[in-house]
Amino acid sequence: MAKLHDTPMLDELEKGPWPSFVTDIKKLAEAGNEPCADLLGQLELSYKDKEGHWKHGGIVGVLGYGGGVIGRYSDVPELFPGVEHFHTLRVNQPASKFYKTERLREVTEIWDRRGSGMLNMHGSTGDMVLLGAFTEELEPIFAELTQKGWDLGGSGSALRTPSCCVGKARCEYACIDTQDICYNLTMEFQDEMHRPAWPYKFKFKVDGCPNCCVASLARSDCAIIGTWRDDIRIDQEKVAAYVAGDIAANGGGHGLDDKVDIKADVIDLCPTGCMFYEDGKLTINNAECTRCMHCINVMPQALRPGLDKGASILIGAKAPILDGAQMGSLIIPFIKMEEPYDEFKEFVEKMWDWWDENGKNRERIGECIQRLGLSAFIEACDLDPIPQMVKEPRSNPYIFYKEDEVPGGFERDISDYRKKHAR
Amino acid sequence: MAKLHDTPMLDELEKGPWPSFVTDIKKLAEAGNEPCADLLGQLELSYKDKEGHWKHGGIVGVLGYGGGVIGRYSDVPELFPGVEHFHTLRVNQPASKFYKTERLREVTEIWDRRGSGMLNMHGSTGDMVLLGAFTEELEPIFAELTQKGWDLGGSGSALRTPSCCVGKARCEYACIDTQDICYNLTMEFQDEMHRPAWPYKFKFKVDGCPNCCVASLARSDCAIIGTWRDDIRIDQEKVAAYVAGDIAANGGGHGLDDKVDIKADVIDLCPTGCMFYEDGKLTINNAECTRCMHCINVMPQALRPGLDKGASILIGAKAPILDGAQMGSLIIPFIKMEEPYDEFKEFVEKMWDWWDENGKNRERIGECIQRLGLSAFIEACDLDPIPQMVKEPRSNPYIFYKEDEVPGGFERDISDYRKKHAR
Amino acid sequence: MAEIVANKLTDIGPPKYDEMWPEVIKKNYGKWLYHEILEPGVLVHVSETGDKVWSLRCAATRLMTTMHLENICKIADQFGGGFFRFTTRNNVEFIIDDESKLEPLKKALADNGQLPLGGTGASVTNIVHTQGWVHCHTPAIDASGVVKAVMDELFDYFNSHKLPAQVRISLACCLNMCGAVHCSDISILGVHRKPPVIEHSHLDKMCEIPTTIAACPTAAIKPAKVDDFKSVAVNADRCMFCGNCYTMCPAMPLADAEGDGIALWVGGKVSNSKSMPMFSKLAVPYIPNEPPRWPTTVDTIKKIVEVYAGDAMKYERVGEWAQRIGWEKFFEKTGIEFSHHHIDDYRFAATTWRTSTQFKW
Amino acid sequence: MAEIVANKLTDIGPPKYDEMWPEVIKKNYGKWLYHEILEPGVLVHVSETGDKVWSLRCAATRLMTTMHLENICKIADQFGGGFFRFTTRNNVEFIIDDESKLEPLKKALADNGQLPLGGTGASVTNIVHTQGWVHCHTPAIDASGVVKAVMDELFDYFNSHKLPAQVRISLACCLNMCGAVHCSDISILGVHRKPPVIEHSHLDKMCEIPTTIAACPTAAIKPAKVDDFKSVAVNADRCMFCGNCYTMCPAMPLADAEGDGIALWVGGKVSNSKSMPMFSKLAVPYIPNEPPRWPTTVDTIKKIVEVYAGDAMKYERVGEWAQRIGWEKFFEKTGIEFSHHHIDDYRFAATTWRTSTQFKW
Ligand code: SRM
Ligand code: SRM
Ligand code: SRM
Ligand code: SRM
Ligand code: SF4
Ligand code: SF4
Ligand code: SF4
Ligand code: SF4
Ligand code: SF4
Ligand code: SF4
Ligand code: SF4
Ligand code: SF4
Repeated sequence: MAKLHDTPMLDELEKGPWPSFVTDIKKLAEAGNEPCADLLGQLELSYKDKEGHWKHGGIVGVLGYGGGVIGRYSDVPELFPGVEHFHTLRVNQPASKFYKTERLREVTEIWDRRGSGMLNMHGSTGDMVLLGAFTEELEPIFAELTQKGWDLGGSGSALRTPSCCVGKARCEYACIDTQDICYNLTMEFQDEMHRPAWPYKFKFKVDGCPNCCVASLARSDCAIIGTWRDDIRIDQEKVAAYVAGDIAANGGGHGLDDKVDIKADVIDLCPTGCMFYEDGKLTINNAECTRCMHCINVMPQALRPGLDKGASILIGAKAPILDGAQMGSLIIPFIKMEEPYDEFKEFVEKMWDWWDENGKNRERIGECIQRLGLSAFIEACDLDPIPQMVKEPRSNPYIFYKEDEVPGGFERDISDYRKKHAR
Repeated sequence: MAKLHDTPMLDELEKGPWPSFVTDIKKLAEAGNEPCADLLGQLELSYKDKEGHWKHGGIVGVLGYGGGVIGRYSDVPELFPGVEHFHTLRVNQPASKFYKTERLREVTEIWDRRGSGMLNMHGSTGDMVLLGAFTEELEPIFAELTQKGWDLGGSGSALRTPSCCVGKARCEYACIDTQDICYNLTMEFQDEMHRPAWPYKFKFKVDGCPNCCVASLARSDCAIIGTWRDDIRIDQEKVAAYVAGDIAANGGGHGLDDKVDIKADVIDLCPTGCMFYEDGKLTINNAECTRCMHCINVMPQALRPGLDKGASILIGAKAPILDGAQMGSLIIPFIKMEEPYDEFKEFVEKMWDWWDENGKNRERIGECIQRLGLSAFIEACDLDPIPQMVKEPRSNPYIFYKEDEVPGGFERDISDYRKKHAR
Repeated sequence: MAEIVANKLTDIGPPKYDEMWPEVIKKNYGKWLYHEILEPGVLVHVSETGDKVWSLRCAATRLMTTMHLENICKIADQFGGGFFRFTTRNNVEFIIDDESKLEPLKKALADNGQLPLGGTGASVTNIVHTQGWVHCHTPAIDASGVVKAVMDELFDYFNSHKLPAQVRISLACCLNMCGAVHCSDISILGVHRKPPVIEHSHLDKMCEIPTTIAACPTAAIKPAKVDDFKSVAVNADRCMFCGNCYTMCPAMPLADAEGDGIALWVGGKVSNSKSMPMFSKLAVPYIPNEPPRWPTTVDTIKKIVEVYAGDAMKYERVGEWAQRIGWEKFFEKTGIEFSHHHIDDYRFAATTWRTSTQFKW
Repeated sequence: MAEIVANKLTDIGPPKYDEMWPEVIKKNYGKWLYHEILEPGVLVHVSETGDKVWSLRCAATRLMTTMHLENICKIADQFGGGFFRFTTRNNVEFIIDDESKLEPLKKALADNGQLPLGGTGASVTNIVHTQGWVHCHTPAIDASGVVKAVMDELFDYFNSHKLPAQVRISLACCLNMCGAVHCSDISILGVHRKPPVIEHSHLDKMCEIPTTIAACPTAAIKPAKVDDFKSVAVNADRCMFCGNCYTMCPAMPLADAEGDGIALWVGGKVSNSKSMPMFSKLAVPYIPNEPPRWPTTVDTIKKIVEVYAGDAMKYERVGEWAQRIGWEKFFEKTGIEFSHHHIDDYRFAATTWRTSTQFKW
């Protein structure tokens, strides 16, 4: 039976309308789960000390994989033996996190038996994070998981678990098959995921449209974002219905009784000023539209993305360590994303080759591009420089030239110069 | 008699409606001025060679001053002996470049006699640049100039000649006495101007209002720019006249028959959206106005700057060498500028002290601030940090703290830490 | 068991997505026409086939037990044909294709008590967060506890649509920013404020000295001999408490009860709607750790949300609002103090200075 | 003469400003109420005293002889009571306080032929420029000749008000940018494209080696022994042709007929009106030197001005226009080619990348 600790501070977190993780964990502890009991005990101590109580992770893992497990040990194990070891396993989630309960129970059953019963649903990268196992359980857990058809996700200097938005499965805006792309890349690059061999980590995230519901643009080294290149589809009757107030604005996002003010909410907020509403007719100058999604978001029944769909690829997003946070930079404005995604994968291989060759230890691809220049990167990827890649051209005059770009080359003879110009 | 050279290429520049410097110089050359003749000759050679023909400037100057003269020698003196020496003297212009012909002739008379007769009216910093003297003439020219009440301007790592816009002398927008500030600073800091003693050059420019007609914000280490802090004055009758089309828009800047479209040209273009025109009345939410000048520029007869006037001080503008070009950064949002400008001068002394102490050789103050941080600079100037100094707060999490800002200080004992946290 | 381990499979990848899909999702894949939010937390998506699905989004503590997950599964079994999903912000979504189940499901959720509806439309949805004191070794703050305290206070904005636009709050417990809080409307970030304390007696054994030195972005770490131990010294003046040395070297912990706490950031966004994505900017450099309910943090966030809610225009995200009114007005209206910590001094610092006479008093 | 020199005065400063002012300026100092541009080049300012001054702005070659200046003085004596001024962009302004002199003065200017009226309002005014091959030692291009060629072609925009807003053109003959071209609507910049050629036999005599090495912003210069001479070597791959080494060391000239030429920049502004000041951005990285009339440069500038004139909204400066339509459209509309040179790779490069899906085809 688990020893239950006094947790006066944590108990305060049982109050209030938001669901309480404390209440949840307590219940499992009370049901006899020792790691849960000790987790609460150690957490209470952290609240008292205002300092965490986990040691720096040791190197633990499963044979054959270089990642997927994060080691963790308590620094007060005598007080909380149930969490003396508290390693996590990152289990690769199904794309966009749909679950069949039957299959999910395969995982929880193993976890109840061999682990702490605690999970993160989900980790920030997207994995199901099984939180707290003893070292000796790692191999069996892994083996049982794979028997059931579940595998680990990435960690370390490897490909990390790709993730994606709900996309075409339940969203009318999706321009690409987010799940299939996510799954296909995951399967194609299993080796890259499980056997860290790069300068640092690398993440793919797949968003169906520029709304970026999986935050790919901010959180993945390679963001694949659905878009289109023909015209926004307009249903003028529905436009009229919106204007008449018959359909709620923004899919009801401001309440079902909220109406569209076509001028204030749509025309005036279009960032490019390319929309016009005259004589009850909405027109869009699509050549000026930057496909920001705003008008479509406000009137989803009247406006739809075009039909010639594909993705924009943005490279280099990451958190701030070391050189400051980055967002993804537009590298490929438009690429068709059709199974088996060969064109895209060719690009990926080129990108990785370049990074592998040039990246320093613990240098993300985005930082590597910052250090060596966007031009060097796009050249390595066999892409042509186009103005879409930048917000604006350079404003400093420090332009590099290669020797073969300049007639006569770089080699000059000072005596030739002095023939014309006395010292 | 001067030897006139063949100048077939330069002759091409005598064509066309824009005044021709070639025609002008030729005339003086034809009148017997040898430097002018040889200047054309050497310039023609440069046009042929597509390379300039001046040597790197030697160290020449006048006794007692460390600047004001730029040395220059021809690298083809045997061909063009008249410009073998072609040193320039920078003569400090009168503020905002008004001239009394009688006084200007004092300068041209000396220059005709002892120099090349060529000038830049004016140099980019603002000086009258006397272009082309032999070394032996420098001292006499300088002596004669000062006898007549003219002095040299700055060069080298010194204060450079301050300059200013036409201001209150002929502009209704001026909020400060640009000429007096310019003159006062020039007189106060004569020593700093003539005896280079700093890490690098330093420039003052004084603009009467945010239109920046002397480009202070882009071209001076210290830009003094007139502004106000009360309300824009509105003459509603004149507003009505503009709306009625009785007064030309923008002071006739688009033609006298160009009318104000109050909505399109004023209200919609106000960058803060703080203007309203209703029932024939113009109102401004002055709390939101950023005094950009646009509305005043469009309707100068209806709108005027407020009455509580002073200046904004922006520090650090410069050209790109070495760290890239900078514009001035807002350091003092508002300061009263009243003779004898003591408060401002106190600031200047603090700023210079800091730069003098911290600046590296050939490091402009703006670069020094970039290297050491805006906070360090404003602290040295005894200014409080305020949000007006930045466009936006930092977005990276790399915040420095000083030891005394953190309770308990920085010194800690690892054994205390280990008491709570096992290794 | 040894056998299972010996025969273990590798590189099989995750289950294929469509195995996890209810029939109605499979059938209408790529055919959705539009959606409508019927009430906070309740979405309906309409397909060109005429089919409809109702999605009921419920708050979830992302840190959860198998017991709680089983509860969720049971509800899914009962109403959703054994299917459900998690959102990218760790909410749970029950999906049903039969309108008649809507009210019963709502009732079941209400009965459960731990699965409140909300997080749709112009609301504050779930807080994306990280491990905190529950698992990680480098946190300056807890994660789940702070999230709970903040969401209790903002609950009213979770199950309503009364904000000008969606407000996305994120939390990361250290500068590694696993919550990727660099682009959120409001970010809660755990920060250290003391340089690492160095365990000279063990450093050489526990860490690789060259890698440790190389890890420091400001070159604050130098090799040093202390009491005859090969170790390192940190130049405290150059340390900006990023913790990167500790990541490389366990003999250099940063955590400190008095030093650590919370920095608040505002005005980031990820979506490309209207404005381009933006980074979050510093609002409050430091708030002490105040477990268990972090009242100063909670109050400050509430204040920001309320000022924003009262002042912003419809559809305007926090960052768009701050940019429109000007950051000087953001500080004035929220009453947050501006300090030298707000002035950027990192790599692109100069691009944040105000190179104009345009400002508001 | 020796006596004059011996007794020379120092530190007397310039003449005081008001000595140079006509009576009407003194009397109405600070009292001006408004102005009006009667026709291109002719301004009237009205004072609250009821006084008026007419200012006639004439193009000037800033590079001029005393002879030309004397011509100007004579006109000023005849019409302006012996007073006149130069503008901050090197134009000449004759100032009169008597309307009856207006037409005679205009006629005198027309007769002179070298002082055309213009440069006011929505025009292309005089080009601010630098020394070029007429005086400086580091130029990559001439200054006065290029200015003349460009203004001949744009003359029509100088003496009219037909542009959307003022267009300010500047020229600097090398990267030192004495013309401060970094904030102009259109900038003409002399650029080198070959690394310095090194005079090893004299370098040690003519230059201080450490200062020379320190001068290079990219650390491309290293000490080297060449043919037994103490000298330096330049890593050509790292050189971006800034010329800073040559400023420090005459034994490292950059000038080269084939390497040198013109880069064109667009979209800068200094005024705070509407938008905040902006830097100029690269339009054309390189155009060869084509003396005497630089036709490619002239044509490209004309094209930019015309496309802008036809496409921009009223009051919109070049940079505001480019920003509104997007730089991708700027390149499309002007037909200027975009190349890898346009992509920033200097210190703030990352801030110029497009971190959004928003773009135009
Ligand atoms: C578990 C997880 C946080 C969570 O609570 O969900 C996590 C946990 C850790 N992250 Fe992370 N990161 C997690 C998602 C992220 C994300 C978010 C994302 O992927 O969308 C980021 C920001 C995006 C990015 O990749 O930059 C992130 C940026 C970092 C960084 C900073 C990397 C950088 O280049 O700036 C580090 C530091 C490092 O790599 O040394 C880091 C390091 C760590 C380590 C391994 C701590 C360390 O110093 O070695 C953490 C282990 C904590 C633990 O005890 O479990 N973690 N980490 C997330 C992974 C779960 C999953 O697989 O689903
Ligand atoms: C004469 C003048 C150009 C002109 O044609 O008008 C000029 C000429 C020179 N400038 Fe300049 N600068 C002149 C105004 C400027 C300006 C404009 C201004 O003051 O508004 C700038 C840009 C603003 C600024 O201060 O940054 C300017 C930025 C430079 C720089 C780059 C400084 C930097 O920090 O980026 C250098 C390089 C240097 O200092 O080594 C420089 C250097 C030079 C030198 C001394 C060349 C050198 O490498 O040593 C030039 C001598 C040319 C000659 O033979 O006459 N000159 N220089 C201008 C001074 C005349 C006067 O006193 O009125
Ligand atoms: C379910 C979910 C995707 C998923 O795969 O799980 C989702 C689903 C939808 N999003 Fe989203 N978004 C989801 C995370 C996001 C994120 C990611 C994040 O916050 O980390 C973003 C980027 C946020 C940002 O910019 O910082 C996001 C930015 C949007 C936007 C753009 C909002 C804006 O104006 O900037 C829309 C458009 C809208 O709301 O009108 C949108 C619209 C939608 C729509 C209406 C799409 C549709 O037609 O079905 C969905 C219902 C929205 C709603 O809740 O009101 N979704 N959405 C995610 C729900 C998270 C949650 O539990 O609350
Ligand atoms: C005479 C002069 C000042 C001087 O001390 O010499 C001057 C005089 C006036 N300027 Fe200026 N500006 C003068 C150089 C400038 C400069 C500096 C420059 O170009 O290097 C600027 C900054 C340009 C920039 O932003 O790049 C400048 C930006 C303005 C503006 C703002 C324009 C804008 O919309 O951005 C105004 C307002 C306007 O034109 O409506 C203005 C307005 C004016 C007014 C109307 C002020 C007044 O009420 O008297 C004057 C007549 C304008 C006209 O020519 O149409 N002045 N003006 C300068 C004439 C230069 C020339 O010969 O052409
Ligand atoms: S990113 Fe676009 S396609 Fe994906 S869920 Fe969000 S709105 Fe739908
Ligand atoms: S998608 Fe955005 S840019 Fe395009 S028309 Fe709609 S609001 Fe305008
Ligand atoms: S800067 Fe302002 S005050 Fe000075 S001349 Fe220009 S408009 Fe007038
Ligand atoms: S000065 Fe500028 S900001 Fe102020 S009201 Fe006029 S246009 Fe608007
Ligand atoms: S943000 Fe920092 S403390 Fe929190 S989980 Fe990530 S690495 Fe650990
Ligand atoms: S915390 Fe960061 S800045 Fe400080 S010593 Fe460690 S690595 Fe360097
Ligand atoms: S821009 Fe360069 S070449 Fe031209 S005058 Fe200035 S320093 Fe000389
Ligand atoms: S030109 Fe500039 S970059 Fe090239 S070697 Fe000289 S100083 Fe260095």
